[in-house]
Amino acid sequence: MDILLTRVGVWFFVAVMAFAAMALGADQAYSVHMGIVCIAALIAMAASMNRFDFLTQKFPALSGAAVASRYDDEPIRWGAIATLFWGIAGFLVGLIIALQLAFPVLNFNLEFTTFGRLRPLHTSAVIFAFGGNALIATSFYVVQRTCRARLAFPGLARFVFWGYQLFIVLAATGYLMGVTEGKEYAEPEWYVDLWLTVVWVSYLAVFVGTIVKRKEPHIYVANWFYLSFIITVAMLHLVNNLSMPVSIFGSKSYSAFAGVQDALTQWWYGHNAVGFFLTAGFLAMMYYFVPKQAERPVYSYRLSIVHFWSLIFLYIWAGPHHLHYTALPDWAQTLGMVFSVVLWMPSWGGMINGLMTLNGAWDKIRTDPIIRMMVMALAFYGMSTFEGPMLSIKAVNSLSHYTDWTIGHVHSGALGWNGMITFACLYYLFPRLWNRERMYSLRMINWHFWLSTLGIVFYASAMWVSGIMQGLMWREYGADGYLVYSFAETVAAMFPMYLIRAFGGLLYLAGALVMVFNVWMTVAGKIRVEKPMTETPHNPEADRPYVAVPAE
Amino acid sequence: MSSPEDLTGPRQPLYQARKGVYPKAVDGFYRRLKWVIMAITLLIYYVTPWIRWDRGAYAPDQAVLVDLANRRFYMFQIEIWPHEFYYVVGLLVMAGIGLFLVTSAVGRAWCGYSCPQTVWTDLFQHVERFIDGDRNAQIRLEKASWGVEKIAKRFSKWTIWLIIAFWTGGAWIMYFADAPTLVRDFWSGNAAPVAYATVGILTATTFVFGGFMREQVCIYMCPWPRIQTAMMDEKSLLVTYKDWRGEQRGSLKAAQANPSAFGDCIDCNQCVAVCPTGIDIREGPQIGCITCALCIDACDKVMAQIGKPRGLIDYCTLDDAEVEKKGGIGKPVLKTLLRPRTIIYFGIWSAIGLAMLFTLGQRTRLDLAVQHDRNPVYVQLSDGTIRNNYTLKIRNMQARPRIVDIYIEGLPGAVVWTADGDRASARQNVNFAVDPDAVHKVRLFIAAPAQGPARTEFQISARARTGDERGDSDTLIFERPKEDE
Amino acid sequence: MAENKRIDAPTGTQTVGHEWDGIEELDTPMPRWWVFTFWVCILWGIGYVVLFPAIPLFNGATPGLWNWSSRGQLEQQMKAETLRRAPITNALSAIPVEELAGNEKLYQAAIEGGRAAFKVHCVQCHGSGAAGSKGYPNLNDDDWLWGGDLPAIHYTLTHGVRQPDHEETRFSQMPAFGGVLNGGEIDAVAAYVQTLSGKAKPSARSAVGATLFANNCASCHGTDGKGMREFGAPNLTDGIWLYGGDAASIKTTITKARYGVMPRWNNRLDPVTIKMLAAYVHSLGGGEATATPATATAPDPEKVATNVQP
Amino acid sequence: MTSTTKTGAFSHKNLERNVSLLGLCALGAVAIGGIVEIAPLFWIDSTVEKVEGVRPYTPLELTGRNIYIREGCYVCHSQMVRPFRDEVERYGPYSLAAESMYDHPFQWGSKRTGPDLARVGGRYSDEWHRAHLKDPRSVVPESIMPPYAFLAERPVRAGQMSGHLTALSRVGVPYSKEAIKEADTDLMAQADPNTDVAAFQARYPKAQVRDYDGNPAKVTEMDAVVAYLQMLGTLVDHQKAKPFEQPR
Repeated sequence: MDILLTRVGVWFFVAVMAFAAMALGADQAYSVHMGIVCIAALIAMAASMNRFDFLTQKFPALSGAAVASRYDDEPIRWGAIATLFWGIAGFLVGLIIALQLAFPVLNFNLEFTTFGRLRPLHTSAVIFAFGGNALIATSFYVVQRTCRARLAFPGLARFVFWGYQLFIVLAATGYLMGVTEGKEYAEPEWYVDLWLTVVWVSYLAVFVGTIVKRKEPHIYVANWFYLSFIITVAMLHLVNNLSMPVSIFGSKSYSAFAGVQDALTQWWYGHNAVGFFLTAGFLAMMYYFVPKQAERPVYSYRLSIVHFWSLIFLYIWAGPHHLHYTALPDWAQTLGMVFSVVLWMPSWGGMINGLMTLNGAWDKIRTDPIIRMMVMALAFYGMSTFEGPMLSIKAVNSLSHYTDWTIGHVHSGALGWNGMITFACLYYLFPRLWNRERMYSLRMINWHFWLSTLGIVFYASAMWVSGIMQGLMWREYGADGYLVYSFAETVAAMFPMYLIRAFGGLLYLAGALVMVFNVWMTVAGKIRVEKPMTETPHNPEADRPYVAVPAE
Repeated sequence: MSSPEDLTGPRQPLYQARKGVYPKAVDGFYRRLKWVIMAITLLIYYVTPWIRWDRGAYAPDQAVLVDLANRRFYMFQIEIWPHEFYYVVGLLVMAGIGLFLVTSAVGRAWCGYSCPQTVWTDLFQHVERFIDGDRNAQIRLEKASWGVEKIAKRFSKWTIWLIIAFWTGGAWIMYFADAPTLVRDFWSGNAAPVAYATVGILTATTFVFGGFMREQVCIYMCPWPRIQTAMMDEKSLLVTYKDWRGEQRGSLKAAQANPSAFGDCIDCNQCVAVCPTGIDIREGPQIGCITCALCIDACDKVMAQIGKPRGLIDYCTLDDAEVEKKGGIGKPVLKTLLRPRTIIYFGIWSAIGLAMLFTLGQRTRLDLAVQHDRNPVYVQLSDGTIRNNYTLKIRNMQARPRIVDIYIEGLPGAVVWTADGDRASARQNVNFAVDPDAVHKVRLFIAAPAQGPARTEFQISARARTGDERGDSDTLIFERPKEDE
Repeated sequence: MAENKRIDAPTGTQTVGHEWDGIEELDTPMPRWWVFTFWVCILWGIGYVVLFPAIPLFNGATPGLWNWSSRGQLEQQMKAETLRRAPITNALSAIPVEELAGNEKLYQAAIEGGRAAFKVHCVQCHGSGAAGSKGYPNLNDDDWLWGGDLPAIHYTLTHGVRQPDHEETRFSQMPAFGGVLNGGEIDAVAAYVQTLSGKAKPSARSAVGATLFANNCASCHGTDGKGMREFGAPNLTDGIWLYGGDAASIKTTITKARYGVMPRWNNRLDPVTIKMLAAYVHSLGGGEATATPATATAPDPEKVATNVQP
Repeated sequence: MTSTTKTGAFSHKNLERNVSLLGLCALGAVAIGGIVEIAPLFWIDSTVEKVEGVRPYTPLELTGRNIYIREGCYVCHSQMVRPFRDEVERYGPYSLAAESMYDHPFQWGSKRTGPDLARVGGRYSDEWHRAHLKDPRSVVPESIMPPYAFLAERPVRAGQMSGHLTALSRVGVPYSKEAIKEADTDLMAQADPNTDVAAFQARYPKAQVRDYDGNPAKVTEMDAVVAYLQMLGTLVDHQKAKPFEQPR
C-alpha cells in the first residue's frame, strides 16, 4: 500500500510540476510539451491508483491478455505493436520527403510540413521509434528466455516502454513545431533528453536486473550485445546532449560544445548511434532469432567473442570519417579512417556467424520466408559494412560526402539490414506472443519480402548513381579549366533519380502494409488457408523449463 | 582454454585452416559449355579496351572508355556525360532484375558459369593441373616436403598465376585511358601513380582470390549467394542428386551382387572429386554449391561406363523432384523456364532496356547536332522580335576542309546569324569552314517576328559545298512567348 | 559442463556445451582468411598512422612521415592549375578590353572562363541562362541600360551599379515622382509612355502626358523617349521592360522610381575574371561592336549630379 | 584482441558469468576511442586557428541562426567549404575551425541537397534572399527548396535575448556584460537603418545595420534570417589568416 501511495504521489507531483511549467512556458512549443507530459502523468497516476489497465480491458485481443506464459510478455506485445506502428509512420514520412525532393510543391507551403522539419521526424521515427521499440521489445523477450527468468522490476519495465513512447511523442511533435537542438539524430531538446535519460537508466536496470536473476551460469552472446548497446547509448546520449537551457521554462538550449569540438562530439555520437543502436543492438536480435528460426546452433563461439570485443572497441573510433576534409584536424581524420577500415572484419564476423548458423539448414531459405528475410538482412548487413569502410577512405569520401551516395549507403543498411531483420523477428514473435499456431499467411510474408527487396534495389541503385553523378558534376571541369555545372544544374539532374528512389520507397512501404494486414489477422486469431510453405512450428510445450538440463 | 573445465573446449586451433580442394579434371557437356563461356568472358575482358572506334580528333578513339579524368563514358557510339548518369541507374536496375530473372529460372547459373571469381578460379585451376598434375598428384605434392621438385613447381605455378593476375589488373586500367598510350606510359614509368596502384591491388586480389581464397569467397564473403538462395523457389533449376534413384548407394560389386537392394549410385565419389568447392552434392542443396554442373558431367560418365541412364545428378527443380520421387516425369526444361515469374521479370527487364535504347536512339545524331538553348528558351529583342539561340555541332567526317552552308526552312520571316556576324546583315543562311575530321561548334542566333504560334517546328539543314553533296538536317522548335504573357 | 558437449550431426563440429532456450553454440574455429584479413587491416592501419598525421600529443599531432596535410594538398593543386592557366591568364591580363573581341582565340577562352564564373557569381540574380527576371536585366537581349559593347559591360561589371561606397560606380537616380506629380498626372505620363512603345494608342490623356514627359522626363529619357545610356536611362520605346511594361507597373515606377543595384566586382574578383565575364555576357547575343571610345560610356560626374533630385 | 580467449591466466568465461564485469569491460572498451579522439581537441592549440575577426553573433544574427536551426536548414545545406579546388572555386576560401568557434551547435552539415552556405554572406542581395526564401522557384527554377514565406509575416520574439546571450556566455561565448544588457535593444536596432551604428559596432565589429526584409514597419524573422545569411563567412580576412592555417 505504501508503495502504491508513493507511486500515485510521485505521478501526481509530476503532473502538478508539468502543469506549472506549462503555465509558465516561455514559448508555445514548450507549453504544448508540458501539457502532454501533464496528461501522461495523470494517466500514469490513474493507472497506478486503480491498477486499471485501460488498454488491456479495452483491447484484450491486442494486449494478449488471455495469453498465459511463464514469462512476462505483456510489454513485449505492446512493444511489437509499437514497432510496427512507428515503422509505418516513419516509412510514410520518408516517402513524403522523398517526393518533396522531386516535387517541392508537396511542402504544402506550411511551416510544419517542410522538408527541414519532416526529415528529422523521418530519421528519428525509423531509428529511435521503429528501431528502438524493436530493440526494447526483443531485448525483453530474449533476456527472459536466455536467462530463464522473468523480467526484473515488472513495473519499471512497463515504465520503460510507456516512458519511451512519451519520449517519441515529445520528440516527434517537437520536430513539427521546430523544437530541435540542430544536431542530427540528437535533435530533441534538453528536457526530452533528460526524460530519455531517466527511461534509459530504468531500461538498464530492468535488463541487468533480469540477467542477475538468471538461472543460467553463462550470459548468452545476444545479451552481451544488448548490454553493450544499452551502456554505450547511455554514454553517447549523455555526452552529446550536454547543453545549456536558456530558461527552464523554455525549449531552447545551446550545446555545451562549439565548432570543431561540437562537430566531433556529434559525429562520435552519430556514428555510434549507427554502431551501437543499429549494429550491436540488431546483432543481438540476430544472435537469438536466427538460431531459433533455423533451429541450428550458432556457428562459432570463438568468432562471437573476438568479433564482439573488436567490434565494440573499434566502432567508437570511426566517428571522424563523417568529417573528412573539414576543419577537423587531419590527425583525427586519419584515426577515423584507419579504425573504420580495420572495423571491416569485426563487422563481417557478425555476418559470418549469422549466415553460417544456417549450415545444415540451407533448404530453409527456400521454404521458410522468415529465414529468407533474415538471410537477406545479413546479406545487406555484409554489403553495407563493406561499403562503409570503403566510403570512409578519404579519397572515396571526398567524392561521396555531401551527396546521395551516403543516403544510399545508409538506406541499404537501414532498409536491408535493420528493416528486414526486424520484420523477420516480428514475424517470429507475433504468433508466439499471441499463442497462435503461425502467422495468418506465410505467402504474404513472401510478398513482403519481394516488395522490400525490389524496393531496395530501386532505392539503392538510384541513390548510388545519383550520389556519384552529383559528386562528379560538382567537380566537373571543362577543357578550359573552369567548372562546368552550376549547382542548380546538378539539382535538376537529380530529378529522375529522386523519382526512382521514391518508387523504391513506395514498394518498401507497400511491403510493410502487407505486414500490418498479416499481423492484424494473426492477432485476431485467423489463419489463411493457402498452399503451404513450411515454417518452424511453434510449440509452447517445447519451451524448455527453467532448470537447465543437459542438452541431448 | 588452459583451464580444464573451460567451456571453450579441447585444444582447438584458434582459426580454421582452409581445407584444400583439389578438383579433378572432367570432360562433358557442361565442362565444354564452361570452356566456351570462359573463353568468351575472358576475351571480352581482355580485348575490349583495344577495340578502336573513330570519333574524330575531338574525342578519344577507344570503343569502350571510362574517361574519369574528363568525366566521359564512351561505349561505341554512345557517349555519356555525368549528367546523363541516369542511364547507369537503368543499367543497375537491369542488372539487379536480370539476376533475379536468371536466378529464378536457372538458379545460381551466374555463380557457376560467369562470375569473375568462378572464371578466374577455373583458369587458375587449369594452370595448377598443367604444372602439378591432376587431383591425386596435387594432393601428393601438397603433402610432400619442400624439395627441389615442389619448390620448382610451386614457383612456376605461382609465377604463371602472377602473370595472369598482372595481366588482369593491367587490362582493367586500359578501360580508363587510351590503351596503347597507357601501355607505353606504364612501361616507361610515366603513367599516373594511381594506375600502378590499381594494377598492384588488382594483381594481388586476383592472385589471392583465384589462387588461394577460391571457394571461400563464395561461401563467406560474397553477398550474392545469400541473396540468390533467397531468390529461388521450388521451380528454379538446381543441381540435384536424385537420391530416390541413387540410394541405397553401394559399391558396384555389392550392387551387382544384390541389384534390388541398391540404387544407381555406386559411391565412386567422382562427383566429390571434381567439385571446385569441395562439397558432396549428395548431401542435398547447400550454400557451397555454385551449380557449375561439373558433377553432372562426372556422374554421367560413370553412368555410361556402368550402363545406366545418365542424369543421376542433373538439373532439376524441387517441384520436379517431388514428381519424380513419386515415379512421374518432370516438366521439360522450356516449361520450367517459361512461367509467370520469369516472364514478369523478363517483361520488366526488357521494358527498362527498350526504354533506354529508345532514349539512346533519340539522342544519337551523326552529322549535325543542334541544341536549343534551354535557358532562356527565347529572348525578346528591343524591337519586339523574338530570338532563339541554338548550339550547332557539325561533324565533318571527311578528311578535308569543307565549307558548310546552314539553311533554315519553315520559319517565316526568320533571319539567322552567328556570333561572328550581327543581326543587321543576317539572312536566311550562314556558312563557315569546318576543319577536316573535326567537330565544329557554333552558336546560332535566329530571330523571327513575335507574331506566331508559341511553338513552331522548323528545320535546320547543313550541306557541304564540296565533296559529298548529301547533308543532314534536324527538326527543331522555335519558341515564342505564350499569348497570355 | 564438459558432458554437455556433443557433436553436431550436420556439421560434425563439437558444441561448446552450453545451451540457452534451445540455442547451442558450435566450437568452430574462426575462418583463417578472416583472421588473416583482420591482421592485414591492422598492419595497414599501423602503416597509415606512421605515414600520415595521426597521434595527438600535447602541442599538436604527429605529422606523419610523408608530411601530408589536406590544406597543403590543395595548395599544390592550385599552384599546378595556376601554372597551367598562366599563358591564357597572362594574355588576358595584358590585352586591353577594347581589343579582346578582335582576338578570336583569347575571346573564346575568355567566354568559356566567363561562362564558369557566371554560374558561380551571377546566376543568382541574372538566372542560370542570364535571362534575368523582374528587376534583373536579361543579358541575352539587345537592350542595354549602360551600353552593350565590351568596354561598357566591363565597366559595369568592374564598378557595379549604385554602389554607395564607390566613386566610380554607375549611378543615376530617377526622382520618385510620387511627391512631384499628382495621381492624374502620373496616369497621364504612364499613358504617354505606353504609346511610345506602341503598347497603347494615343489618347487625350496621353497627350497631356506628352507635355508632362517633355518637361520632367525628356532630360534623361530623351525627347523621343529612346533613353540615354550615360544616365542609365532606359529606352522607353522598345519592347523590353525591366520592371514590367503594363500600366500599373509603369505607374509604380514613376511614383516610386526604381533603384536596382549590382555589386561591383573589382573588390571580389580578379581583373582577368571580370574581363572573362564581360566577354561571356557580350557573347550571349546582344553584344554590340566597340564603336565609340570606351571613355564615352563612363558617367560624367557633373551630369549625374545635376540629375539627382532633391 | 585474440588474447582474450588465449592467455592462460584469463578466461573469457569470467566475463560471461559476471554481468558487472562484462558491463564494466564493455564500457571501458567503448570509452577509450572517444577519449583519445575528442579530448585533445580541447588542449591542442592549433585545433582552432588564431585568426582575427571572429566575433560572437549579434542578437539579430543569433535569432536568425536559431530560425535556421529550427527550420532544419542544416539537413540540406552544409557550412563547410572543404579544401578542394572545385569547392574553393565554387564557394570561396575553405572554412576554418575558427569561423565556427562560437557555433553552439556547429552547423557544418552532412548533405548538400542545396549548395554550401559557409560563404554565402554578401554574395546576393537582400532582395534576392527575400524573393528566394518566399518562393525559391521564382528566382531559381531548378530549386527544390521549400518556401518560407511565413518568415516575413512573423515578428521576432523580443524580450528574451539577454537570456539567450547569458546561456551562451555560460558555455564560453565571450559576450560582454554590456552586450548582454543591451541584447534586446540590439536585436531591434540592427534592422533599423537609423540606429546609432557606432555603439552597436563597437560591440559587434563589422556587423551590418539595415532593414533586411524591406519592411521598415516591423522586425521579422525574415530580417533575422537574412541578417544571419548575409554575415556567414564574412568575418575573417583570408589573406591575413593564411599564416595561421598550417600546420594543424
